[in-house]
Amino acid sequence: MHIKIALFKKGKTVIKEFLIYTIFIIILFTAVNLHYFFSKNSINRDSLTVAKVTKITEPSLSVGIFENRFLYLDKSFDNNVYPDMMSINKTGFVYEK
Amino acid sequence: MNELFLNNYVIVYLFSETVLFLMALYAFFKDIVILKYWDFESFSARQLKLEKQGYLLSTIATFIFALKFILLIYFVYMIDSLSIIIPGAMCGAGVISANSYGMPLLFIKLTTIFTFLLFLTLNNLDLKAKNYPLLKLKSWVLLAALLLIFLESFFDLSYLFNIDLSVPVSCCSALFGNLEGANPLPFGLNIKNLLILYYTLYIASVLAILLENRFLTAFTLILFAIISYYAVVYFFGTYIYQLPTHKCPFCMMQKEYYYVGYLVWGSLFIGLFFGLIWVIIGFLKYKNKTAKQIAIASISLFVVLCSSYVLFYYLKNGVFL
Amino acid sequence: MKNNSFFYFLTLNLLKEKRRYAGIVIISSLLIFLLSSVLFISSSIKQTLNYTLKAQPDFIVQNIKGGKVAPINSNMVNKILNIYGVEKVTKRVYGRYFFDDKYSTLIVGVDFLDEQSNKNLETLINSTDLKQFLSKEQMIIGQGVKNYLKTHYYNLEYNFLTPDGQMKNIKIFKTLSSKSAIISNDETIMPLKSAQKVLGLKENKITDIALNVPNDSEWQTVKAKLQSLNFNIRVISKKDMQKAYESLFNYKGGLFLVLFLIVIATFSLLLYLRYTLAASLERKEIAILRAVGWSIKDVLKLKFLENIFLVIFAFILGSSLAYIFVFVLNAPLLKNIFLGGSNLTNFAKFTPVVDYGVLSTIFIIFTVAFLSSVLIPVWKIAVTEPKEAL
Amino acid sequence: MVIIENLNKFYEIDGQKQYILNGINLSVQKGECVILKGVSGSGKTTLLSIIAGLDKPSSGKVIIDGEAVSKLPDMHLSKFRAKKIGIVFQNFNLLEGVNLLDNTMVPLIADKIGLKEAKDKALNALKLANIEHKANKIPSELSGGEKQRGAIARALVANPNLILCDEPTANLDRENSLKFISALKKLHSMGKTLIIATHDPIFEELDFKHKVVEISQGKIGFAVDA
Repeated sequence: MHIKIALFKKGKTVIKEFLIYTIFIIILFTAVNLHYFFSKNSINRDSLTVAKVTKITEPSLSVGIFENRFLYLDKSFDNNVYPDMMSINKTGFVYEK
Repeated sequence: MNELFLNNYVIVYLFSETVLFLMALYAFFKDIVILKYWDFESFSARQLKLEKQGYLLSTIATFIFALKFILLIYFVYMIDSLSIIIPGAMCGAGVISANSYGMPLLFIKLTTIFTFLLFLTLNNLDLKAKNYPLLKLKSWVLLAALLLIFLESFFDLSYLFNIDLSVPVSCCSALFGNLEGANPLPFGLNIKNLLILYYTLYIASVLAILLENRFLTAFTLILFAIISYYAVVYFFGTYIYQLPTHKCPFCMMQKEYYYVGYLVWGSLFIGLFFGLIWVIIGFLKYKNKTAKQIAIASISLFVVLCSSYVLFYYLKNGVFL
Repeated sequence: MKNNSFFYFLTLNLLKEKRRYAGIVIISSLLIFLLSSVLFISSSIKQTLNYTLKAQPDFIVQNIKGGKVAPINSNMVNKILNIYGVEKVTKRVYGRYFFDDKYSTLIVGVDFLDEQSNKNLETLINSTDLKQFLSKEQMIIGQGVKNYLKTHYYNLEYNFLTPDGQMKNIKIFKTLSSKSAIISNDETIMPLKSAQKVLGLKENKITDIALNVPNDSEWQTVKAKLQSLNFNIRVISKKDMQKAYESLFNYKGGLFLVLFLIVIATFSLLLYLRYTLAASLERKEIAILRAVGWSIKDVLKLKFLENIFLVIFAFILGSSLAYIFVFVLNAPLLKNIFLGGSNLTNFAKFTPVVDYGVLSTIFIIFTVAFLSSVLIPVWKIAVTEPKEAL
Repeated sequence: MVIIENLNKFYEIDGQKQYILNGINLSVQKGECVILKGVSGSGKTTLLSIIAGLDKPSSGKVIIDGEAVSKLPDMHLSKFRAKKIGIVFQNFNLLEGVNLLDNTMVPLIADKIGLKEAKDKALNALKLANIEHKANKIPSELSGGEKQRGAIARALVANPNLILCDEPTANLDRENSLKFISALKKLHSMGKTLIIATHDPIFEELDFKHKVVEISQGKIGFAVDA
């Protein structure tokens, strides 16, 4: 039923099916790590260059309602229960109308 | 209730702590039943049930211990990451001192982990013997550990609920920096004497363990841990940061210093814990070579790690800070 | 490995019950996939914003009228320059231009005569093209803007309608890479003068003023001095922004996490029930193991390791797939939760960020839920009386 | 080898003690072959399971090789069972979906043994039970007699001195029963102590038994030295 194959060392055996799953996971994991290793920061650098030119770093949100992009500065106290929380009608908490 | 409770780390931390609290509560009642009704000589159905429940308790204890250990690291990481939200804080030192619950909480966490480790060691010895000789003792230790969990949960909530995001906290330079005229070191030591004491205590602890003198080991190890705290904060830390004015036990856990703080404090506490466990089980007439070896290896790693920062700084720059 | 017969038996056991575990692994990885995707996106955006904060001026000075930002006189620049310790004072002109009542672009005016901007511009477009760019009135647009203009057949230029009713024709010079779209998707970069015209600002009016203070310890003093320049001045510091970004995305991540906790609680309950049910099926098998000499501890170890295997397998599978979904496929569907979907289509590419904090968060939440819900059923099955084998 | 002293097993139902075993005293020497006879429900299976440490007595003592097994904590009892006692069950009790070789290995695994060594030992045990040619078959592909031999191999794998059989021939035809008996003979010649609980008359013809113990209503009716 289960075929055992020798792995690496003599006398050490692993069930083939298990080996397949393990190798699959290892390949997936390695691929992700390689992608991460080669692509990290390349995207960031582009953003940084643009930000250096414009001197504006806010995220480019596709927000429906027009709002001043410095939303977070409106220190509004319109939520009496939780005055410390950002008010939900202004933060882009829900972007659509 | 504030913005803190929408932070990912805080949510996950509280969730995990709640689950562990519930498990501890369950284990607590089971443990009391065992303490009350345990009778090894009996053949009754209840006794058989209790013997089985002993395994449940040790499973829960192992589970809680493993998670508490991970959660301690997570907690420190969380505290560090909260420093962005909390005004005035530059690192975990500021956040932990945001209110008076912080430091005791950290201390309780360490004690809890130690107590669980002690329970697991006793449990292991107990199961190896043929007549459960340590059952009462280990059950009491477990009871203490579970009570510590309840205490910790209380402090957890008190701590997090009492952080006021509108009040700035002090940063580490204000907490640990040289105060005008006041000497922060204990027993009126200066840095030179502190270092002499540090190395002397290290050698004394290792010798005491090797000579199997348990009273001396306990005494020197505890003293060594206290002195080490000051030595790291006020001397070795400055070499890790390469800045004579930067005195902080928390910043070294940040990415800029390659998270070395976890290794520094981790090796110290692991050494201390295993040393003390060796002492305690020694009084119960058990020998545990592994605990002894871990204790020596761990505090040696700690000392070598700290000293090497100083050494490498000297080799690189030719001067001391 | 001295213990590898145990490991062998463990894998044998896992594969034997493959069907039973497959469902658990699939649901687990799906949950992990969802949670990791969301947290990966939020941490990636946060990281990008924090990274670009390097380019953010230390302070921004704005003129407030009726609680809203109003244009500020450009002669304020000279006043600010008089403050000691202040450096790189720059005029900023920006504002929203609405193509229609729904779609808008952020117009940013850049002073190309300024040496600093010029140098950065060189890296943005090739230096050989720079002269050509400056020779005419031209603009650089973001991916989202390009996409919108293209659907309206504006491939080479666009006629802006200024507030005083005039047409302003500007040629499109270049499109910004979608790699920078997190911040540049709806941006249009043009010369300062053109921007002033499009936004309807007079020549001596600008939107706000940015400045740097190299010495951190001067920040408080400089801030106070800026405040005292005029009563209706608002000063925003870099730190305020950092905090705002932090909480903006924490908020969403946190909210999602709370919802997720409810899901995971349900999952735990199902898992508990399933394992309790499985325990009755497995009784015979465990009783055999116990009868041939396995102790309770051995069975506990076997069952726990089985579950730890499942958790690790599901975790790696779920989080790797989430990584591919977010950073290779750019998170279709899910992206809009964070970036919004009602303005220009966002072409943002997420910077791959694997944050240990995020990973351990996912791992802890999942492991705690999973293992704690199977703990008691597993114990119950491990203490099966061996006499049941008879 | 096995000494049973005043062994009782009862359940309390409504305050009344229902005895399953009542005051059993028995001693078995090393190398002996003992047949526990009795009708179903006479308590012989319970006695066997108490000797094997699968069940706990309500009072009394079972001493095997100088060790009082009935009061041992689980960890020790299990280890003891793995090393010193081999059990052959009535319904064979092989793990489903696991091939015979792996099934035979099971008692060794808990003892932290290398895989190669475990497989070698299992193969040896299968040879001893004349079933090594079916080592890669799973139980559902085997006949009753083959399963029985697999069960013997598993009982032998850790080389125990005491082999307990619970109604070993109940699920076998006459031909296979005879084969089983010849296997028992082989074990007996190897010097193993055998205790067999059965009500199969085929064991009457056994030529190497030392003792026949009849159990009825939880008591030893009579014991005959053969």
